Amino acid sequence: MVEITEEPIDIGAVIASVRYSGGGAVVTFLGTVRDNDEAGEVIALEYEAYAEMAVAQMRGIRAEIETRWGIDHVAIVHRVGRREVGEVSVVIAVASPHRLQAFDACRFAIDRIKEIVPIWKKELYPHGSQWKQA
Amino acid sequence: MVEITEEPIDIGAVIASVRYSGGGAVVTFLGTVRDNDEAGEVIALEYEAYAEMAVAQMRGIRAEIETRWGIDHVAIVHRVGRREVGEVSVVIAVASPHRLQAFDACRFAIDRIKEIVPIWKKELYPHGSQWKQA
Amino acid sequence: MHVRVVLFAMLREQKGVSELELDVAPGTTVGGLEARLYPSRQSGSVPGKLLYAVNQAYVTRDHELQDGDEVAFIPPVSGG
Amino acid sequence: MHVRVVLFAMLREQKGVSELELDVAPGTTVGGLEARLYPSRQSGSVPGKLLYAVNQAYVTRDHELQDGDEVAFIPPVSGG
Repeated sequence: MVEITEEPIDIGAVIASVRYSGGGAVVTFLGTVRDNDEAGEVIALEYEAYAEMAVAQMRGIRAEIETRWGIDHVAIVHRVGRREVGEVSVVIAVASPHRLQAFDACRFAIDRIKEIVPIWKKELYPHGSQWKQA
Repeated sequence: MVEITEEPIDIGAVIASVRYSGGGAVVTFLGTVRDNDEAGEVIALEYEAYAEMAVAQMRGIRAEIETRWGIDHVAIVHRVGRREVGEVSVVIAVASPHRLQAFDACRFAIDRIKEIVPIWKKELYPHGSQWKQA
Repeated sequence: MHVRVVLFAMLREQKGVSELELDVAPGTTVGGLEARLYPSRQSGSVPGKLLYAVNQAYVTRDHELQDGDEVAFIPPVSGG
Repeated sequence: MHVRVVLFAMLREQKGVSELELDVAPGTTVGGLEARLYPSRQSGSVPGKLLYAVNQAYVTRDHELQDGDEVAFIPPVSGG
């Protein structure tokens, strides 16, 4: 499962999509909207994606994980649009036989998303807003 | 949330229990019953716990995480009894402002569970069974 | 020849549109197109460091455009 | 004085019960109680390395028992 969506992410469905009988370890990362950042209080985020390319890049991350760890049970779903504090913006799930690889691959996935996937967020403050640059 | 239970674990409820508005990163570990181990094909596991002490030890792990990372949004639920291949035996959820700490704390939690929490599993094979030692 | 430029985030807001249709000379590179669209970068309006994509894959600045290409200038990404 | 021993996993199966009630002399240590219950360890029946818990907290082998204690011999754990 690799998706960019405007709809709420069904966390259970993302996790279910990677589970298999040989995958004893399932590591999941949820990114949620925090109420603060370096710039201070945050009231919401606006996510914008170059959707087709973002999906292609996320598929590329899955391929990198398969090459590095031999893990082919990886799901990545990123939600876009205006997201309020506490809402889930991204869900990554990785299943593998052993937990260390699952942790490493899941951490790699979120790191890479922040490096190469064309998604941008604008932080909305009580007064003003700003596109986050890295 | 820290529990030993015979009932199916509600993964969504465990995750929900750690989420808060400052916790932008939520890392979850699910342990599920694999269909194989060093000894070969596994058809099911039987988990047994020293329940009161196991809960006390899991609370201790939460305290260790608070000391090491300052993270106080940690849930650990372990299921016991006979578990078939693919069933979830343990769910750990950790929420923190930043993802690296959430990954490290979650990994620490499952490592420590395997070291100090009095829970045992018997592997059931097509022919025979064996208590797993370590 | 003809290319389509797709704009996102601050670049979209700055131009006030999410797509531009442009005629370019054969042999035009991505970097050449950038220089045409952003002749002088005003402080804050365009990030210092852009990446480039053609037909939804990253390319380098010297990549030559083809007729019908979809070109994107990618500001620093911030998903997650 | 009186202690209760709780048994788990292979130790429970080996004794065929999950609890034992025992009278012990004052000053008896956890290690002393272990020696009484497991005078000779048969290969495979008892793991080589046990940990000890009294009233649901780990203790060392030389820990002295008190009347009413709940004692557990903890085989290598394997949760997760």
